[in-house]
Parts: sequence; C-alpha cells; structure tokens
Amino acid sequence: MITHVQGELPIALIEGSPLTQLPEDLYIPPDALEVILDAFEGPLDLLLYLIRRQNLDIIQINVAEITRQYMSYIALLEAMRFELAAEYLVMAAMLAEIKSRALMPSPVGSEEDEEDDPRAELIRRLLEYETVKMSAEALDELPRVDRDFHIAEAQKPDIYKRTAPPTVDLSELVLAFGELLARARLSSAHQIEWEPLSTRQRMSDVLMKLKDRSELTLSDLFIAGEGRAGVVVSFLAILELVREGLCALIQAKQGSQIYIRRATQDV
Amino acid sequence: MSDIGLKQILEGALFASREPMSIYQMKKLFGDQKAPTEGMLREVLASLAEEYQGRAVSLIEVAGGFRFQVIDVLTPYLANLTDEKPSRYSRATLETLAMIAYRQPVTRGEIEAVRGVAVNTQIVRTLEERGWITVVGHKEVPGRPALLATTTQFLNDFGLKSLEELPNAEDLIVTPAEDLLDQMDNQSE
Amino acid sequence: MSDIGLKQILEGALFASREPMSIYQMKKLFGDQKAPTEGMLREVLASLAEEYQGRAVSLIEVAGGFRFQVIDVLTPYLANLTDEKPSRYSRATLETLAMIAYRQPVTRGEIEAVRGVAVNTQIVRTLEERGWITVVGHKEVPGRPALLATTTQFLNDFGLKSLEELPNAEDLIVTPAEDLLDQMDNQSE
Repeated sequence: MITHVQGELPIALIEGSPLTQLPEDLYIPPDALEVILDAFEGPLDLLLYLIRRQNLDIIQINVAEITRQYMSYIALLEAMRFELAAEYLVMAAMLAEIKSRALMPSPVGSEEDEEDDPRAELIRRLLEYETVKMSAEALDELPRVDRDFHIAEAQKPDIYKRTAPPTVDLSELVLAFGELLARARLSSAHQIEWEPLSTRQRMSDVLMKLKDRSELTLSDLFIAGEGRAGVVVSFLAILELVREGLCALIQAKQGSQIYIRRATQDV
Repeated sequence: MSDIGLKQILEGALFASREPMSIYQMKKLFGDQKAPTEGMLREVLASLAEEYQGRAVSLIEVAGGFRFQVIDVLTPYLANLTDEKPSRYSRATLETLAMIAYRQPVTRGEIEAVRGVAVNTQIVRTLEERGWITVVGHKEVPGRPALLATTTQFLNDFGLKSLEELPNAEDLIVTPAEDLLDQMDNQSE
Repeated sequence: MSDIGLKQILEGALFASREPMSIYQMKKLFGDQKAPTEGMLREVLASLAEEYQGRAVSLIEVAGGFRFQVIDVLTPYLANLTDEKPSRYSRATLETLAMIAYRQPVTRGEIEAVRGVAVNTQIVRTLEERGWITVVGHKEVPGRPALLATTTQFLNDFGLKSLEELPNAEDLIVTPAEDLLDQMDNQSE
C-alpha cells in the first residue's frame, strides 16, 4: 500500500490554471514537455509526485520506451532547456539500472549490500528532496515582512536624519551601467536601440509636469531660448511618450490647440 | 471591521506608512467597505493624538497629512547612534540608479529585464529617500507600474547640468560579447 | 537623562529605526553617559511591551534585536493602500533558500545534489540582494566553492529569533524511508 502524504500535494499550476493531464509514468508527451519542465522542479520532483500521487510502480516502468523517448527530447530541446532534459535522462538511467537489477536473479547465498542497492540510494535522495520541498513550503508560510506584517516607524527628528548617507562617485555610476550593458549583451541575442539621453530626460520632464496638471499644450513644452534643437527634443520626447503609451495627444478639431494628457486606460 | 476598531486601523497605518498620510489615503484603507467620513477620521485622529501625549512619539499634522514623529527632546540620544562613517551603496543599488539615470523614464520591470534579477523594493525606497529618483507617472499596462526618473537633486549631487553630461557608458565596456567571441575564434584558428 | 525617562528614550529610538535595535545599540544611545545595564534595559523593554498591549503596534524581539511592528490583523487594511503586490518567490527560489537555511553553510553544488537540478545564478543573486543569504567562506575543495549561509536579516524578515525557530521540516513528512523501501520490495516480488 502506498501511504499518501497528508493534505494535498501542490498540483502544478500552468499560467494560472491547474494541470489536469499528468503523466502516468516518466514518459512525457513531447508537446507537454515544456509544461512539465516548468511545473516540476526537476526529475526528483516529478518522480516524487508520481510515487506519492499516482501510485507509480517503479519496477513496472517500461524503461526502454522511456529512454528512447527521452533521447528524442534531446533533439527537441537543443535550443531550449538542454541541461534540464539531461537531468531527466540521468533519472531514466538510474531507473533502468534499478529495473535491470530487479530482473536479474541474485546469486544464491550472497546477501546484497544495502549500500550497493540503487533503490536505497534513490529513496534516500527522494526523501532528502522531499524534506527540502516541505521546508520550502513551511518557510513560505512563515509570516514575512511587508507581506504578512509591517514594521512600525515614526519620523525621526531632523538632526538625526542628517547623518551622512553614502556618497557615490559619478565614475562608480557609469561603471555600474557599463557592467550592466556588458552583462545584458552577453545574455541577450538582440540589442535594443534606446532614445538619446536628451530625449529621455525631456520625457521625464513632460511626465513630471503632467503630475501637477492634467493637460499641457504643446507650447508649454517648447521653451524659448532652447532654440530649434530644444523644439526637436521636445517633439521627439512627445512622440516617444505617445509611442510607449505614456501620453496621449488630443485635438478637438483640425487646426485647434493640441493637448498632451497622461494616458489613461480608456483613451 | 467588527472587532478591530477604527482607531487601531488608523494607528497601525500611520506607523506603517513612511510618508505623512492624507485623509484620502486613510479612506483607501477600507477598500470596498464603506469608508468613514472625514469628520469621523479627524475625530479619531484627535483622540489618538491625545492618547500619545507624554509618549516618545506624537501624532502631528503636516502639509501632506498626518504622521507619527519622534519627539524632539530625544534628538541628542538618537544622534549618538549615527556617528559611524557612511556605508556604501550595494552594487544592486548602483545598477538600479544607473538604469534609471540612463534609461528614464523606466519601470521596475524594465530594470529587472536588463539586470536579470528582481529589483528589491528597499533599493527603490533608498534611492527615493535619498532624493535621487522619483515616480513621474504610471505606465498604462496591466498593474500600472510606476515610471521612475532621476531628479534635479540627482543632477546637483553628481555635479551635472543635465543628463546629457552623463558619460557615455557604452565606451567603458571592457569586454563586450563580440570581443569575447572574436577572441575565441582567433584561438581556435 | 534627568526629566526624560529611560523608557521614553528606548521607545523613541525603537520607533526611529527601521532595523531591529540590539542591546548594544541601545547602550550606544547614551553616548558618553553611563549606559544602563542589559538587565535594566530588558526590564524597561518588558514594561514597554506591556504598555503597548492592545494597541496597533507591538514590541517584538527578533534575531537582530527589538522592533515595533504593526499587528498582523491590520495587514489586510494596509494592503488596500498599494497596488503593488508583495513579492512572491518561485519554488526554485524557496527550495534554494530552504536548503541554505536548514543545511548552512552549504555550497551550490550541495544544493544541486539534493534538488537534482542546477541552481540558477539569478536565484542566488536574488537572495543575496534581498539580504537573506551571504557568502560566509569557501570550501577547501577543488574550485573553492562559496559557502552560503543565511543572514540576521533573513531571521528578522521572517520574524525569527534564531535558526532553531525554523519549522521542523522532517516532521512534515509522513512516510519514512523504510516504508518506501518496503513498498518497492513488495512490488518487485
């Protein structure tokens, strides 16, 4: 008899909806593979689920079939999550070993050493993993700051507040950004083009002005003294704001004043 | 609201809030439930202020609303805690500030996308409290995330007249991916 | 200290600080003056905690020291103030954190061995930036992998006084190892 864990083991949620069709053994249909890889934390997690919930009989698994299918995933996965598929494959290999040992008659009179028993090793790992899984759930249930409780705080008197905060050198900031860019490049296939800084600053300025007033006219944003370059920057900033859906342009009728408003859901 | 009193709700909210709390925000505490009137709120606030008479904090009204404040006479004691030399900002904080300075106006999600790590609320708070960044609006996408930008104080503190004076960080990248790949290619030849 | 009582000084200092305050810091409040003993401080803290019984905030002791926190029952009201949802952590992140909390100090390799999957660098970074874990040393094996452990802030943020207060995970598992092995034996017969 299989003893069930008390209470419900968490059922995997895929994009908010529960996964209803679960694999009956370690074979995962290729089209469900990605879902499974996301729903389970790895082969141990999947195996644990199968044993606890589906009464999986490890010995009865058609290991040859699973192995063949796992091999075909690898081709499928080359671009995706290869290392994870490899981990599932290692699990399949381990099950194959267990099965082959079970099928072979053990030599008469020789007591099999517990330490050599791959089943014992697998079970040790499964239970160790299950402990971690349960601990993680218990940890998540502990009351946590800013989620379950809040720190009580009162405004400090002024002098107290004026203690020197950390200073930052401009070069540190630039370096930090440089490193970020380098890192982002290493990890992303394509480079995104960004607006020049002057435009981005003007975008912030426009949004800042819209915080105090519900709408602005174009002329509010063209500052005399900045000359043509200033007009161009303001114009580009407005276009970019509209493109990013941060602002809306409104004109009652042709030729009349154009207003800039904060974008709202219903505009 | 049955067993938790209005006074207790306001008291807790005032202590949880880092900014002064307006009457409008106090009404928001009640969500879909019927909110108390301004008159009721002010009445409870007055009685709360009275209860804190003689304690180490007092409830006061400032421009932005109401807040609890540590009484001034304690200043000399609190000052004893702060003689340590200023700490440094973490790398995460610097990178977040850099993202906001160079890519503003930007949402937290956009910063996270480039950094590849979740941006801790505390980091944004630290930079806001420092007066270097501010929320300039909200992006009209689900969740209406705040749009962050740097402030005039940021420019002042870094000795910049405008953002255009920020050095071009792309020049500083020591080993971009392409170079690394080039190196690998050369080695394999 | 003449007319301001010790209790009021502690009360004010506790409200002025976001971080829990240790006994050591409380002694620092008195600067060059003679500081009260730990015994005295604890006595006053106990009576302060009592005075706040039934109020919206309570005085709590965690690993880092003492702090005032808003009572739990008010959390749903406070949630109405913000659109932002508190951060949720993925199972992978929580399992990594659990491994570090329960098995510390532990290397990434050791976490991977138990979880059966690679530990994403981002997960470790997220936990580091959250201030919950830190590198406490290096294991003297080839590659000198970093040894990870939880921080005082982790305990503070989870409202714990020490690691011993972590829930006992072994109790949560119903089927002991032997039973599982028996099942397999029966099936193979």
